[in-house]
Amino acid sequence: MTPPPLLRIETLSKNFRLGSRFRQGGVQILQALKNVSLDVYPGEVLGLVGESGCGKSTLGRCILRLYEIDSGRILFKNRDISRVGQRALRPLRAEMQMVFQDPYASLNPRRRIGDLIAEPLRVHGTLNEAGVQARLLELMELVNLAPDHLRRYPHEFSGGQRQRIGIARGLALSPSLIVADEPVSALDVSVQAQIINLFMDLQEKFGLTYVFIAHDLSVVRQIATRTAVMYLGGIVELGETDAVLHRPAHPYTAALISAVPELTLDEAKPRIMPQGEPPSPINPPPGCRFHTRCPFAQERCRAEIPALAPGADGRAVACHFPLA
Amino acid sequence: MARADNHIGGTLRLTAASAAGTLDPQINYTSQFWSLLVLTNDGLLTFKRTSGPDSNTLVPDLAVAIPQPQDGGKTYTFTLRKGIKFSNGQDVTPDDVVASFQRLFKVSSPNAGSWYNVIVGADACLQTPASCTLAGGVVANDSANTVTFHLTQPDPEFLYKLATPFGDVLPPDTPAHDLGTTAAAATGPYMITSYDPQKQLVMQRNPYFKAWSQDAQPPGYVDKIVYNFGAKPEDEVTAVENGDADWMFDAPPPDRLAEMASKYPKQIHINQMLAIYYAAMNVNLPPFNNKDARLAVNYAFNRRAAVNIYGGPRLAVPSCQILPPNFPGYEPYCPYTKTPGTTWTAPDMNKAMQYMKASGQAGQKVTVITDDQNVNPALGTYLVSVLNQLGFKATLKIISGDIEFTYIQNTNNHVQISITDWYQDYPAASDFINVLLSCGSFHPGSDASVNISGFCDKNIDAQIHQALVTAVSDPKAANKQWAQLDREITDQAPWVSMFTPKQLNFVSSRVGNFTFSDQFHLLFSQVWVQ
Amino acid sequence: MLLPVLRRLAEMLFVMLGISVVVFGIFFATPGADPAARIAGRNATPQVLAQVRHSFGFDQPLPVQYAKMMDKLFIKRDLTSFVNRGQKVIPAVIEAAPVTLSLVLGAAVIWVVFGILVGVAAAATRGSLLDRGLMFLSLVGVSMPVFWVGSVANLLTQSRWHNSFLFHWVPGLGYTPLTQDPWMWFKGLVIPWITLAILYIGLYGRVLRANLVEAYQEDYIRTARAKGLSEARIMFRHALRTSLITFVSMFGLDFGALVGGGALLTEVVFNLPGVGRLTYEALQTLDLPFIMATVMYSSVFVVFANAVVDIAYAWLDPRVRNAS
Amino acid sequence: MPEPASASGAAPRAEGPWAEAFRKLRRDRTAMGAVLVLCLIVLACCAAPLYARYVSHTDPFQSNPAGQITIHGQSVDIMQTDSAGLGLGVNPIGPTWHGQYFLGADGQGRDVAARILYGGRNSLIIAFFSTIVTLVLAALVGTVAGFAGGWTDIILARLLDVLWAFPVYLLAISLSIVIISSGLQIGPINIPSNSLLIPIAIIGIVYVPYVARPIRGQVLSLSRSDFVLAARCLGVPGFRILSKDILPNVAPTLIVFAPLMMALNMLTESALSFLSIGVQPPAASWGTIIQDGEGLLYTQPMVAVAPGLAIVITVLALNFLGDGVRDALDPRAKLRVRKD
Repeated sequence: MTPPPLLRIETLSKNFRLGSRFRQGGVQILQALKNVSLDVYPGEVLGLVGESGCGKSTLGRCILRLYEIDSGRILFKNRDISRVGQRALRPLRAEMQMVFQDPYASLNPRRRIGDLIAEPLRVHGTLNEAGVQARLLELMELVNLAPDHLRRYPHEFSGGQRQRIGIARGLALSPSLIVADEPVSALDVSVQAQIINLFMDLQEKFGLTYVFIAHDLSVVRQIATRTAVMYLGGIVELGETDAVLHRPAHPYTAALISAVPELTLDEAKPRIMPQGEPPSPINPPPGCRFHTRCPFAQERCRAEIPALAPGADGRAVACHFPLA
Repeated sequence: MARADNHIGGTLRLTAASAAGTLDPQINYTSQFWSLLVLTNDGLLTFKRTSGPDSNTLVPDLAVAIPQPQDGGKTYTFTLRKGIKFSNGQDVTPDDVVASFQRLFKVSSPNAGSWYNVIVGADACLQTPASCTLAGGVVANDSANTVTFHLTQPDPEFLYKLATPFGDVLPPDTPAHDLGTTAAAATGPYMITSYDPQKQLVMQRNPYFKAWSQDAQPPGYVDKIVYNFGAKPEDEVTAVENGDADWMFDAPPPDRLAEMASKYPKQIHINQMLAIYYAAMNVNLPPFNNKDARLAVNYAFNRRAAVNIYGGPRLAVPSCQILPPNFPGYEPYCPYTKTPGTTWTAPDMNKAMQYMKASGQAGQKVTVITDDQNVNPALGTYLVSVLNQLGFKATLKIISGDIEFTYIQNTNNHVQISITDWYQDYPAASDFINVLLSCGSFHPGSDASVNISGFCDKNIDAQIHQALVTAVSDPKAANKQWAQLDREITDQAPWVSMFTPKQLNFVSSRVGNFTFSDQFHLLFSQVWVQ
Repeated sequence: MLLPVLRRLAEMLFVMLGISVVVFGIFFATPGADPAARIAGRNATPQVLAQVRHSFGFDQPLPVQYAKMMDKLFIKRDLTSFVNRGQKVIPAVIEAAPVTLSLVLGAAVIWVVFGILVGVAAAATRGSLLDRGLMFLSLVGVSMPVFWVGSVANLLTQSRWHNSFLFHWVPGLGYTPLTQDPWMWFKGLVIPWITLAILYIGLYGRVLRANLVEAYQEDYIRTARAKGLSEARIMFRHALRTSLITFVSMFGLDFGALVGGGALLTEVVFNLPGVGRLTYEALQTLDLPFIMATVMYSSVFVVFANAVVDIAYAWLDPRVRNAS
Repeated sequence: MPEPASASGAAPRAEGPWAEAFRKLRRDRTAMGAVLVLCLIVLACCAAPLYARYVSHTDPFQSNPAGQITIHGQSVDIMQTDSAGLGLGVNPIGPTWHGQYFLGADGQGRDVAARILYGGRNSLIIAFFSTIVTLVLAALVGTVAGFAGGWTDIILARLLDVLWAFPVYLLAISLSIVIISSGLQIGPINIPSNSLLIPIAIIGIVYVPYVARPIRGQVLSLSRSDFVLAARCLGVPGFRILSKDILPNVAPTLIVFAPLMMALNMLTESALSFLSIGVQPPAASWGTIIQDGEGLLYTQPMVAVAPGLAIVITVLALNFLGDGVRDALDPRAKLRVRKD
C-alpha cells in the first residue's frame, strides 16, 4: 500500500506569452507544460529528466509557485496551493525549498554569505539573533563549509562551494520538500559527485523529499528512486529509476539512454537515435509530440495523443507502441 | 526748404534685432513702427516733419487746415484736401474718415477706450464693436468735403490724438480685423510691399503719391527702404561701421560705444528723448505704502550710477521728477539730492537713512521686477543693491520683456517695485501725469492698469481734471498747473525717477540730411544716401 | 513591415500629444502670459482687453483652446503668432529649418571625420603619449560650455584678431542662404561648425577608442593577427567596422536632437536664425503658437531619429539581424 | 571533506565589492588628481567671504557704478567714462593685478574675482544637488517601473519617453521661464523665483529620463535574475527584495553616473544662467558672470573668459573622476550621458 503523496500535481498546464501585440509577429503562446500529473511521495527522490526546453525547470518552478499556473492543481500535504496568494504562501515556503542550477547567478554578489543564508531565518522570524547565529554555524557544518566563510562574498568561492551555500540556504528553514533544479549541471564532474553525495547525506539525515531535475540520466541514476522523463511539456514515462533506465518503454527514453555511453555499455540494447531537431514548443506537432523524431512512428501517432497509461512494474508510459 | 534733387534715389537699409509686430496703423503701438507708418499713412493732422522743438507742432495733413474748436471745444470740423489718392487708386473721401474711426473700434485699437472714448457714440462702439457706427460722433459731408467730430466733453488733446497713426485714414474696404503682416493701402510717399517679421520689411514709392504739404508729408529722397530684422545689436554696430546698413534701431551695446565714438564720431547723432526711466513703487503694498520708505529710496538712489549704467552722462540726464526736459509744463525740480533745488547732484544717504529709520520698514522683503531688455536688468540689479543698503531684504526678478509691462500693472501679481519707462505719445503733460498717475488709469486686478504705482490721490486727481479743463482754453495756464502737479506728485514720491534718456543714432557714413523729430524720431523719408 | 511603421507612428503621435499638452499647460500656468493683454496693447482699457480676449477665443475653456490650436497647427495649417500677428507659424519653421540643417550637417562632417581620426589614432597608439594627449583634449572638448566656446570664438574672430590675417575673412555674425551666396554661406558657418563640433569630436573620439580597444581583445581580431594580417588592415577591415555600429547609432540620435533644435545655444551665440533660436525667441516672448510648432517639430525629429537608428542598428549588426 | 576555499586563498581578509572599488579608485592617479583639484575649488569657493573681506575689500553683491578705488595712491573711477572721444560709454576698470579688482570690475562695478568665488558656490551647489535630485528620482522611477511591471511600468515608461523626446534645453528653458516668472507655489510652501531650489529642481528633473531608463532596464533584468527568484522562493517580501537585493546592485550604476551627471549639470546650469533663466541676480553663478561679461566682451573680455575657465576646469575634473569611478566600480558599464 502506498502512503499519501506529499505533493500531488493534477493536469497542470503552463503557457508563456511571447512578444507583444504591438510588435512584429504579435503575441505567441509557448506551451511549456500541458496536462502534467505527478505524485511525489514522502522520503523519495523523484528524478525529472529531459532535454533542455522540455519544461522540467518550469515544472519545478510551478511546484514552488514561482510561476503562476494556467490550469490544474497542486496539492501539498493534501492542501491545494495552486491559487494561494503570495502572502499566504509565505508560511509554506518553510516547508518547500529550491536549490538553483546556477550557483553564480543565484547568490546576490553584493551580500555576505552569512547574510544570504540567514535571510530566510530573518524573514520568517522564528529565531532571535543569537538563534540565527547558532543556526548559521549548524548549517555551515552540515554543508561542510568553514564558519569564517560567513563573512565573505560569493565571488570569493568556487562553484562547488557556492552550491553548498545554496543548499545551506535551502535547508535553513528545515523544509520537507526540496526541488533541486539541475543543481550540479554547472559544476565540474569531480565536484558533481561531492554535491550529489551531500544531497544524499542530507536526505538520509533529515528524511527529505527531493524533486531532482537533471538533463543527464547518469546523475539521476545515482540519486533518484523514481524517474519521470519529460518531452515537450509532458511526461512520457514515469517509473522506478532502475526499471526506466534498464528497460525503457518510451522510444524517447530509449533515445536518451542511448546518448549516455556509460549506461549503454553494460547491456547490449538497441541504440535509438532521435531524428532531427526537437520541434518548437510554440508550434508543437499534433498527435504524439515525439512522432516527428520517433523511428517507430506510425499513422496513429500523428493523429492521436497517447495518454500516460500505467504499464508493467508500476510504470506509466505515454506511447501507442511502447518498447517494453 | 528746397528739395535737394541730386540726393534723390538709392536704397536706405535699416536694421533691428526684431520686428515690432503688426502693420495695422490702428493697432500697432510701437515707436519702432510708427516711424515707418508715418511714411505710408496719413491722418487729418500730423506733427511737423522736421528736427528740433518745431517737430512738436501740429500741422494739417489730409485736412486743409487745423479747425478752430466750436461748441466750447466739443465740435471740430475738418475740410479735406482734394486729389489725394490711396495707393490702390481710390480717392480719399470724408466717408473714408468715418469708416476709419469706426474701424478703430471694430479692431479693438489699444487706445480706443482711453483716447477716443470722448467721441459721441464711442460708448456703444466699445460695448459692441462689430456694429460700431459712431452715429452723431463722426459725420461726413460729401458735398462740402468735410468731416465733423462731436465730442461728449471738451478734450484739449483730441487733435494730438488725431495726429498719431491711430488716427490714420484708411480705405473703407480695409478688413475689420488686425491686418497683421499685410499693409493697409498707403497715402504717403512710400508703401510697404513685403513684410516677414523674422526677416525683412520692404518699402517702395507709392505711385499715387503727389506731394501736398512739405510740413505734413514731404516726399522722400530714397527710392526704397529695406528693414532687416534678426541681427544682434553688436552685429548691427558692425554692419553700420562697415557700411552694410545705414541705421540701427537698437541701442548699441555699451562696450562698443568707445570704439564707435573714437572711430566714427561723425556718424553719431545724440538726440534728446521725451521719456523717463523710473522705478514705480506700489503705494498700496508694504513697504512702499509708507511714504517715508519711498522718500528714503529717492534720497539714496544715485542717479549718476543709473546714468553710468545707461551709457554715461552724454546719453542720459539725471531726473527726480515726472516730466522730461523740454516738455510742455516742464519746470526743473529735484528735492531728492544733497542740495535740493532744480538739478540732481549727489545722493543724500544721511537723509535717506533718517527716513528709513522713521519708516520702520527695515528688514522688509522687497522684490524688484524688471524686464530682460537692454539695460533694465542692470538698473534692477543696481536698485536691489540700493534697497539692501537701506536695510531692505531685496531681490531681483527678471521677466520676459513681452510680459513684464502687463505683469507689473496687474495688482494680482503684488508687485512692490518695478523698473519701467514711458515715452510720450504726443506733447502734452497729461500724457505723463494724467495717463500714469491719475485714479482713472488705476484698475485693480487688470493687466491694463498703466498707473503702476496705484497712485490715487483725491486732491491731486481734482487738480488734474482742473488742468485738463484749463488746457482746452488756455494751454499756457494749464502748463503752469501741470508744473505744479509735477512738483506735488514728485513730493509724494510714487516713483524713483532715474533719468531721461537720449537716443544715440548711429548711421553709416553715406547718410545725409539727418532729420530727427521728437515725435517720430529719424524721418526716413528725409534721409539721403547719395 | 507595416506593423513596425504603424507602431512608430503611434509612438510619435503619443509623444507629440504628451509634449503638446505639457507645453500648453506650462504656458497657461505662467502669470502674465495672457496673450490678450499683449495683443490689446500698453494703454488698453479693461473693456478693450475683454473684447480682444473674446475675439481671440481666450475666454474659452482650455481644452477647447487646445483643440482649436491643434486644429490650426495640423489640419488647417494656418496658425499665426501671438506676437507678430498675421505671421504664419509653419512657413517660419520651414524657413528656419535649412539654417539649422546647414549648421548641423557641416558640424557633423567635421565631428565624424575628426572623431574617427582621434579615436583611431588613440586606439592605434594606445598607452602612448599621443593617446593620452588626445584623450585629454577630448575630455577638455566635452567639458567646455558650448556658448562659452562660441563667445570666445566671437571675441577672437570678430574683435581681437579680426584684423589679423587669421580671421579677416570671417564675416559678421548671421546667416547667408546657400542659394544666395555659397561662398558667404560657407565663410559664415565655419566658426559655428567648429564650435558645435568640438564637443562631439571629444565624445565620439573617446567612445570609438574604447570600442576599438575592446574589439582588439575579441577572438576574431586575435585570429586575424595570428594570420599575420597587417595592423592597419586589422584596424580598418575588422576592428573599426564593428566599432562603427555604436558610432552610427550615437550619430543618429545626436543628429536628430540637434536638427530638432538642440543646437539652440550655438544658434543663439552666433545669431543663426535656425529652429533653435526661433524656439528660444518664442520662449522669451512667450509666443505660444511658435513654441508649440517648434517643439512639435523637434519631437518629430527626435522620435524619427530613434526609429532610423533602430532600423540601422538592426541592419548593421549581424547579431540583431540574425536573431529576428 | 571541505573543499579548499581556493578563490579566497589570496585575500586573507574578506573584501566586499565596495571596499575593492574604493581601493582601486585610490590607486587611480588621474582620479585622485581630479579629487584634489575639486577639493581645491570647493575650498576656494568656501573661502569666498574671506577673500572678499581681506583681499579685495569689496562686497561683490553691492553695485558700485559710481565708486572709486585707490591704486598707487591715486583715486581711480571704477566705471571709467571714455575720455578720448565723445565721452560715450562707461567702461568698468580692467584687471588691476592687485588684491582689489584683481580681475577687474563688471558692468555694475563689482569685483569679478570675488564674484567668481561666490558664483562658484552657487554653481557647485546647484550641480551637486541637482545630481542628487536626478539620481534619487531616477532610482525611484526606474526601480518602481522595473520592479512593479504591468501598468505602472507602462505608464512610467511612456512618461519617460515623452520627456526623452523633448530636447533637454528646450524643456529646461521652458520650465525655467515659467517658474522664474512666477515662483513656485506648492501647497503652503512658497519658493521665490530667486531661490536656488528652482534651477536645482529643473536641472534635476530634465535629466531623469536619461538615468531612469537604464536603471529601469537594469532593475528589469535584476528582477528576473536567479537570485531574486531565489529570494522570492525563500518567502522574502517584495519590499525587502527591493531594498536588499535590487537597490544594492543598482547603486554602483548610480554612483558611476554621479560625477558625470554633476559635470553635465554644471554645464546645464551655466547655459541656463547664460540665458538669464538660471541663477537670478544679484546672486551669481559662473554662468551669470559669463552672461555679464558678454556685454563687455569687446572691452573687458576677462569678465567672460575667467568664469568659463573655472567651469572647464571643474567639469574636466568631474569627468576624470567619473572615468575613475567607472573603472573602479563597473569597468564594463558603457555609460553615456546624452548632451545636446
